[in-house]
This record gives sequence, structure tokens and C-alpha cells, in this order.
Amino acid sequence: MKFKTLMLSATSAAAVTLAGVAAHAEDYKVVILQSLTGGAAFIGKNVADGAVLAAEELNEKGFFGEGNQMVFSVEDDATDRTQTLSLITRLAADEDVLMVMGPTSGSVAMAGANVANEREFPVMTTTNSMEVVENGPWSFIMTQPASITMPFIADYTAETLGLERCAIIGVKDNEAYVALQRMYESLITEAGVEIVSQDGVALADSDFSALATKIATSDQDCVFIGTPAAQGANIILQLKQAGLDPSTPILGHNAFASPTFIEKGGAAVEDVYLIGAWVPGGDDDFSSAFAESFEAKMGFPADEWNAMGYSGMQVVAHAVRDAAEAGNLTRDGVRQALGEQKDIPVVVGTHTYSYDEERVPYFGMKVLQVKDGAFTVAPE
Amino acid sequence: MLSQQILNGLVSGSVYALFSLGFTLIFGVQKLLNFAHGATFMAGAFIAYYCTISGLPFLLAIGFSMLATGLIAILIDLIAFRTLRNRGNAEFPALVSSIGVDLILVSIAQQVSKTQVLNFPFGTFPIKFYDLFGLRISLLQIVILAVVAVLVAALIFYLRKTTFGRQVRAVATNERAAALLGVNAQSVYLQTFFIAGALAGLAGVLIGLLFNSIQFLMGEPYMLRAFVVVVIGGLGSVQGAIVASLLLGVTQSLAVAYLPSGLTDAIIFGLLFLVLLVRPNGLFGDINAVAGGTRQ
Amino acid sequence: MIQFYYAYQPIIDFFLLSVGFGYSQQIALRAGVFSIATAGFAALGSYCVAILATKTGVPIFLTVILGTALAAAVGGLLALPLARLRGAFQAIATLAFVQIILSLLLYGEGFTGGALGIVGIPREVNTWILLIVVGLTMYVMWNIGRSGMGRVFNALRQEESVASSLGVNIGKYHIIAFIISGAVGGLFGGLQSLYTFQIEPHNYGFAFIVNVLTVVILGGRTTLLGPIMGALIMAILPEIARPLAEYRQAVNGVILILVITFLPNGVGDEIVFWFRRRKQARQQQHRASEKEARDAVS
Amino acid sequence: MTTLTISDLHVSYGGVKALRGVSMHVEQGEMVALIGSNGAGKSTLLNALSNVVKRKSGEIVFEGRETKGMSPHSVSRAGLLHVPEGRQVLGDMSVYENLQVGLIARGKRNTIYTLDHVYELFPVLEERRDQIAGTLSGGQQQMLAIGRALMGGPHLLLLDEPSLGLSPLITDQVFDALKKLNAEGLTVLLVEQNAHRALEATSRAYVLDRGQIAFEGASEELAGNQAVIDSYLGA
Repeated sequence: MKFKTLMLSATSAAAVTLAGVAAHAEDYKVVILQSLTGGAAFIGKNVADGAVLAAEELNEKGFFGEGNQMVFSVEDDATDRTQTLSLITRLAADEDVLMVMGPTSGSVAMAGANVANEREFPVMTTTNSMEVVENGPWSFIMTQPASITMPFIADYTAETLGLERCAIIGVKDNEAYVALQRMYESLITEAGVEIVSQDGVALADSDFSALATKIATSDQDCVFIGTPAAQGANIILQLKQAGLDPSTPILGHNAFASPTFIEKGGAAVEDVYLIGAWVPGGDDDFSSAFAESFEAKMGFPADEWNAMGYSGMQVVAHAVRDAAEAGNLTRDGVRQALGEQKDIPVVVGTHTYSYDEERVPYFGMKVLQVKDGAFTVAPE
Repeated sequence: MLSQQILNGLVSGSVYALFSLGFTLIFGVQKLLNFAHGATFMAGAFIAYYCTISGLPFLLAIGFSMLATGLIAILIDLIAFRTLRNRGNAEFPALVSSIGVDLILVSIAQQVSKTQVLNFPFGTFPIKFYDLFGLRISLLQIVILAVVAVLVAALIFYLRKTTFGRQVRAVATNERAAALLGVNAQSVYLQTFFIAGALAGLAGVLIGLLFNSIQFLMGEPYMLRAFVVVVIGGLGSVQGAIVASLLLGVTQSLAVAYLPSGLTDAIIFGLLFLVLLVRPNGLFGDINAVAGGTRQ
Repeated sequence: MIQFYYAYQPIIDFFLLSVGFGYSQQIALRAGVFSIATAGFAALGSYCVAILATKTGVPIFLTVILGTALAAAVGGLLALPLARLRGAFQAIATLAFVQIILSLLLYGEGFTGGALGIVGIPREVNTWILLIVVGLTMYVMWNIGRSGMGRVFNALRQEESVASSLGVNIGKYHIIAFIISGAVGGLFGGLQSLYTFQIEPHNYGFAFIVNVLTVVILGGRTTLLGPIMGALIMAILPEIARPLAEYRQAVNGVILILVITFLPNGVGDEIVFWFRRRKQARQQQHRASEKEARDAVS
Repeated sequence: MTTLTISDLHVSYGGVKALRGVSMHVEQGEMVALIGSNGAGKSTLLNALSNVVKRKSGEIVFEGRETKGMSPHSVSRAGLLHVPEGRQVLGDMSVYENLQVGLIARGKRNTIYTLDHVYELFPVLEERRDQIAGTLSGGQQQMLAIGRALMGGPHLLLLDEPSLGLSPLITDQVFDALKKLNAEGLTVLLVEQNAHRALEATSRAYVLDRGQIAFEGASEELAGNQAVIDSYLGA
């Protein structure tokens, strides 16, 4: 009895939250469900900010046609699998919601994919994990899997720079970073680069003195660092302080493409190579306009995840509009339209976003280099 | 490379010592595990960081941060420990309530920092390197070693030679007998918490500076390390904690240098297990207890 | 009701799993063992099931049994060194045990998938299975509570010296408590594997330890109702406190402090104790009125 | 002048009534014995005097001041020093350090009991000043416990079973020291199971039986009253 009363009060509390998003016939209801708190907040919060800006702009521009608009709400998956499961389950039970943009990453994204496929409810997770795609036809990924991004930096290592002996530092306790690192290792090994050492740090670590001394005193002609931006900058600082030969090229992946990287690393990260989908400030009309309006709205410059969120929302909006125009404004209609998106203008990569037949996203990458405290496109 | 790694380990170990001393002091006096010690350490780094970026001179920021973490520790005692202690048999309840305090402090720091990794602005402390018999040592490392050595000596002097230190040890050994001799145990508790908090706060600042990184979760690995330190050194033993901290720092450095670095944790926690098996009271648990061994 | 179940099913499942882990934690505390090893047992059980289910053709129900047995065996082994330790040292040693398990899971990439964990575990467990297993676990716990073993555990928790003076072999009962704690932890770890498709070492870290401790502290350390109440509150809290989402951890912290300080027995135990006291009072009253009646007649 | 007055003191331990209306007094300069069988409530009475256990009701007036609500350390700082049963020396600390801790209760009060005085009374403490207290023999620990209390400048010394576990020879030494202290003017309340020794050393005595004063009078008189000794002390 007591149990029931408690559960009922929980239900009504939830109903109040959802009532905020009123439904009209010409409203396209999408929920942006990202990690606003918890371990992946540095991704999810930024993606959500970018996506919200995009949705507002599209509504303002009348993108969906006369009188129509996208109605969106932002929810927090809290980087917590259980809460994600319950939120998506509940959203799936609300027939007005067409799709969810989210959840963010890791096991949370995977959990979201499970429910989505079980309940036939389209989700576009932020992650790049192919397992989400393989989980079923209703779960999509927004970012490019390692098999697409890592060749950019691996080719640059082996061919453009012609390096031969690489030391690798990765994160041991985060699956996304491990996956990127493994991909890089196999690509450069194939290209004939020798891996001289492999070390894993924990995300919470900050003491790299022993590791830095070990690498600074060993023999290699490049160091690849596959960690988050702030941690990577810190590792590079400690490597340089431990006396690493300043001419040794240091390479990283797209996690480094964040203002934090330069801010934390200062002079130590000068000349570091990395890949990024986003060139800060933008590198064509669309992306420059985005950079400007984002900074005007938020008061700080957009980073890679803001740009990703903004781009992802463009794709979602096109899919929703295509479904509506095809007269099939159902979850299944949106799902089909999403998987068929081709050459959507975005602000990241090579500026167009497409899903292939396997629903793998492609928008390209750029090899960047830190020069004079800013990201610039690396010399070919 | 070997001697360089030992040096790295000694520097890390000396900061572990600073961190663990307060933890072991509280255990020595109260026989309670203060799980919020890691969060106090984190708070020290945070407070000094925000003081520094708001323009306070760095030394003043350190002083302010130590004062603040000392007071935080006193609050922890008042909020989480006092009622439980008065009720008796507080060992388990106190662990739980200090975990509660830990969650609160970490959550606040998470909100304040928006989960970002912070670092002291460049130039907060001059980066200079010296070549010492082929060893590369930074000014900061020298300062840290010196500060820790001075503080540890001061703490030992304080516990051994001053009236207050004797009161601390009296309460640690036998609280009731101490009360009958006119020792005010409550004030001893508050003072040991203050000292423990201030030392943890300083350790936080030093770690934040040395490794260039301040974040809301930074306390957790240090808390786990402190468990290793106090078990190997003997819970409540000040000398034991110092020796064990340095040993741990060096072991860890060498493990990273010569073994697969992914195994470091398994190695140090395995070591802890081994010590518990062979010597349940720690390597130095019985002989060198300063803050008191087992309560009579 | 069906609609309700449909919308809240993950919360219900989460609640049932929490209850299971809660019993694993509770049995140790109940016997006076200061253990936080449940996270390690759960990790062992879930990885055993996940590895067997994805890499071999072992029937699913057998994988769960093997996972349970593995965790129980490790629990028994763990008890041997722990029997020599007391209080705080037991807590630290069990924490070290969890850390060792986690770092081995991260390190043994070829076998455990490292940080990536194991994916594609068949989803064989649903609410009904969880409900049945929780029911069975409760039945076993109930029997332990009623048996002599339950009384020995109570004696051990309250005063070890008294128990040993009564000729109780403390070590033996600690080992039994650890084996049960391991078995239950491993069992629900295995079920969790088969429920969530995917597991990673991170699932069994500090957050897990705090959650399962909270369930038992909040609910109660001695009664069957304890973990149920604790898990119920922990499952509902995030739903009704969604506006506090950003401070969820802090809210958990405040709850821990308040409960352990002002309601040291936990919500569930307090409820059971209240009913027991009322029953006793009624019986006394009943006897008194009977006596009165007799007196009046004679 | 009356040093200590106890009126109608009741103390309960978890429902068990340990003291049931005890009234007694100790005059300045007196050495008074409190005797009684095991479990009569002697230690409880001393613990209630030093506020280590809370009383249920009754009054305790020490040097004209009601001690109710004072914490144990304030009571000892006021000059009421309690040498507990089993001596309870600070086992990890040296003899000298134990004596130094004793100083805390003295505060700024003047007293004739200096370190030299204690060393004169118990020369063995000076010989072993750097030894760890836990390694002393039982008799030496008892001397240390008394010496430590003296450092606190007592106006009233409560002694709980000083002869417990000591050889007759050592017991003699301890009692000689107590007599000497009393002769110098120290007020002492002595709890003993060894009734003959206690009565021989003191001027007045109380017999405690099941939480109540069963008999009081001059020690000499009591020592001669074999009937009382047999019925209350079972010795």
C-alpha cells in the first residue's frame, strides 16, 4: 500500500515535468537527452548547448515551413545508466516524442540503444561506438567511429611525418579512449611504425612524473597521447619537464581539439599534432557564422562538442522535415529519414554530413597543429 | 633513470605522507576512519586555486586554504563524528557518515568547477630545473621535499615535546584516563581535526601545483593510497605513515617504470593485502606508535 | 497498472537488483563483518557470466550458477585472512580486494575486454526473473535469520567477546557470512550482466560501493525489510528529486549522515522494531487484562 | 572544613540501580575508607564523583561547589583527582611523560606536589623516568598512577583498589606512601576490598552494600566489629 502511494506520487511528479512540453499538431517534438552532469558532462553539456542553439535558429528561420516548429526539451542522463534507462523508457511511452538526440556516451549510450531498439524509438547517441549501431535499427551514432577518424592521424604519423618508433600513452579506464588508442595502434603497426611502449593512465591520475621520466629517457621518435584534453596537456607538460627532446613530435586524437588543451598546456603543447572536426572560429561561411552566434549567445567560444551538437541537430532537423514532407511523421518515418541523410551542411569536418548504408556517419576530419597558441590546419 | 625514478617516487611519497599523517592522526586519536579526508585534500587545492585566480598572493592563498581546510575538518568532526562518538561503538557509523561528507564536498566541487580540470595559472610558481649529480630536479620538487620534512619534524616535535601533544597522545592511548587527569578530549579532537585538515589542504595545494591539475575527483586516488599507507605503516603510527608513504611513492614509480603500468594498482593493493596477512598491525604498528597504538 | 509498469520498468528492475546487492552487503554487516566487498563479488559474478555467455556455449542458467559459485568461493577464501582482522582493517582489506579485482579487470584486456568491458551479452533476465530470484533470496535470508546461525550472527555483531565466551567459533561463522555474501553478490552480478547487455569495470567502482552501503544503512542492517526499504528509497529518490539532479550526490551524502546519526537502525529496521514493540506491548496488555478479568471473577 | 559532601546519590546503569541513596562526607585532611564486597557499587561511586558516569539524582558538593554538569576533565581540574581501578597508565608514553600529563589538571593552582616531591615519595619513578609506562611492573604502575595524580595538585584524591594485584610487600610500600601523604595534609578517599588494610590506614570508614551505606564509623571501631565485617565483606 505504502509502496503504491510512493510510486504514484513519483508518477505525478514526472507527469509535471513532461507537461512543460505542450503538444500541437504542427510541432515536432524532440528531446535532447545528454549528460549534463556526471563524468561525461564535458561532452554532453556542450553538445546540448550546440544543439539548442541550432534548434532555436532553425525555428527562427522557419526551416520547418509555415507555422511548424521543433519543440525540444533538454534532459539529463546524468552519465548514469539506470537513470538513462528509466528516462528513455518514459519518453518512449510518450507518443508525442518523435526521437531522442542522445544519450551521450559509453555504457549510458549503450543502455539507451538497448531500450530504443526494444521500444522502437529512434535515438541518436553522441558516441562513436559501432556497438550502438549494431544493437539495432533504431539506434544511431552522431560521431564518426574510430575506423573513420583515426586513419587521418595514423596516415599523418606514418606517411606525412614518416615516423618510425612511437611511444603510446592511453587511458586505461575509459572505453571510448581505449578504442581510439587500439585503432591507432593497429593502423600505425600496419603502416610499419614500431610501438616502443604502451602505457595506460587512469582518468583521475595527475601524477605522471614516473611515466614522464620513463618516456623522456627512452628511445622513440614520436609520442602518441590518447587522453582527454586537460589530462593530455598535463602529460605533455610533465614530459617536457622530465626532459623529453623538444623536437620529438607529439600526436593526439580529436579529444585534444578543445580550447582547454591550449589553455592548460600553454607553451608546452606548441607544435602538437591532433585531429579535429572543428577548426576554432570556423573555416567556411557556415561554421564562422556559427562560431560568431555561439559566442554571442554563450559568452565563450564554441569548442568541438558545441560544434558537434550544432551539426547533429542540423541532421536531426533535416530528418524530421524529410519525414514530415514524405507524409510519414512517425517514429519509423523519422528513423528511416535519419538513416538516409546525405550531404547535410554542417560546421564540422569537411562540412557535409552523411550516413552510409550501414548508418555510419561520415563528415571527415582535419589534421591540426598547435601554432602560436592556436589550432591551425597542419601542413600536408 | 633508476635514481631519477626513485627521486620522483620520493617526491610523490612525501606528499602522500602529508596527506596520510592527518588521516592516521585522526585514527590514532579516535579510532575512526575519516573517509572525507580525501575531499578535504581536494578542497584545499580548490580553495587555493580560487584564491589565486582572484588575485591573492600565492603564499597567502596557501595559508588561507590551510585555515579553511582545518575548519572544514572541524566541521566534519562536529557534524559527522561527534554525535556518533558520544553514542559509542562508532567505528562503522562514522565511516558511513564520513562517506556522506565526502559525497557532499565532492558534489559541491563538481558544481563549482563544472567538472573541468583546473590548474594554477602559469607562473604561480617559477619552473626551474637543476642538474644534481645527473638527476633532474625542479625547484618545486626541492621546495616540496623541504616543506614536508619541516612539517613532519614539527608535527613529531609537537606530539612528543609539547603539553598539547602529550594530551593528544594521552587521549589516543586512553581517553577515560586522560579525562580523569584533566585532559579535555573534545578539544583534543577538534585540534587534531584542525591539524589533519590543514595538512590535507596543504597536500592538495602541493599536488595541484606539482602535477598541474585540480579536479573534483582528485581526492579518491589519494584516499585509496592513504589506506595503503596507514595499513603498511600501522594505523595511528606517525613514523610508520612517513616510512610507508615514501615506500609507496617509490614502489609506484618503479612499478610504472619497469612493469606494465596498468598493473600498478593491483601491485600496491596486493602489497597491502600481503602486509595485512603477515602483519595485521602493519609493519611499524606496534613499536613506533606516536599518536597511540591500541586503546587500552 | 500495465502502463505504469511499462513506463517505470527500468526503475523497478533497478530496485530489484539493488535489493539483491543489499542482501549481500547486509549479511556481512549482520554478522559483524565490516566488509565492503560486495562490489568485488558482483564484479566477479557478472564477468564470469558475461565471459561464459559470450565466449562459450555454456547454457545461460549454468553460467549464473558458475558465477555465483565463483563469487562464493572467493568470498570463502577472502574470509580466511580477514578473520584475523577487525573493524577498520576489515573495511580497508575488503576495499583493497575490490581495487585489485577492478584493476585486474582493466588489465586483463584479452579476457575481460579492459575498459571496454564486455558487450553483446544476451538479455535473458527480465523483471519477473528478478522478482523470483529476489523472492528466493529473501526466503533463504529469512531462514538464516530464524535459524541458530542468525542468532550467532546477532551475537557476533553485538559483542564478539560474548560470542566467543559462549564457545562460538567466530572464524567459522565469519567464513559462512562471507560465502553467503559472495554468493548473493555474485548471483545478482550475474543477473545484472544478463540484464544490461554490457558491463565494464567502472560499474563496480566507488559509486557501487556507496550505493549498496546506502541501501543497507538507510534500510537497516538486520531485518529482511531493511534492504527493501533502502533500495526503494534509493530508486524513487532520483525521480522525485529530479530538480536536485545536479546535487544528487550531495543529497545522498546528506541522507547517509542524517540516517546514521538520527536513525541508526535504518528505516526498515525501525519499522520492524516498532511493530515488534507494539506486538509485545499488546501481548502484555492482553495478559494484564486477562489477569484482571480472572481477578474480577474470583 | 568539609571537602566533599554526598547527599542521597542515585546512579543507574541501563536500568540496574547501582547506587541507591548514598550520603557521606569527607573532611579536609581526612583519610576515609570505603569498603564493601565486589559489586557493592564502590567503583560506581568514584566514577560518579569524577562525573565519568552520570548520576540519576542527588547532590555532590566538592569544596562548596556542586559538580553537577561539569565534565570529567573540569572536575579533575578543580582538584578532585581520581586514580582509577587498574591504574590505567598511558602505556605508550614514558614515566616522565605520564607525570607531565598529570600536570594538566593543576592548571594555575598552587600545590606542594612537585616533580621532586613525587620522585622523593617514589624513588623508583625517577630511576625509570624514561621507561615506557606499559612495561613497568604492576606496583610501579600503581606508584606512577598515584604520582601522576599528585602532579595535578589534588585537594581530594580518590583511589580505586590500589592494592589490587600487588604483592603484600609492594602493597605495604603503597600504603606507607599514602599515610605519608595524608600526614602532610592530603585528603584521601580510599576504596578497597582489602578491608583490614584499609581500616588500618584510615580514621573513618563507610561500608557500602548493594548500593547503600550499610555502616559508618571510626575505622578502629569497625575493624573490631567482626560481625559487620563478616556480613558485609564476606571475608
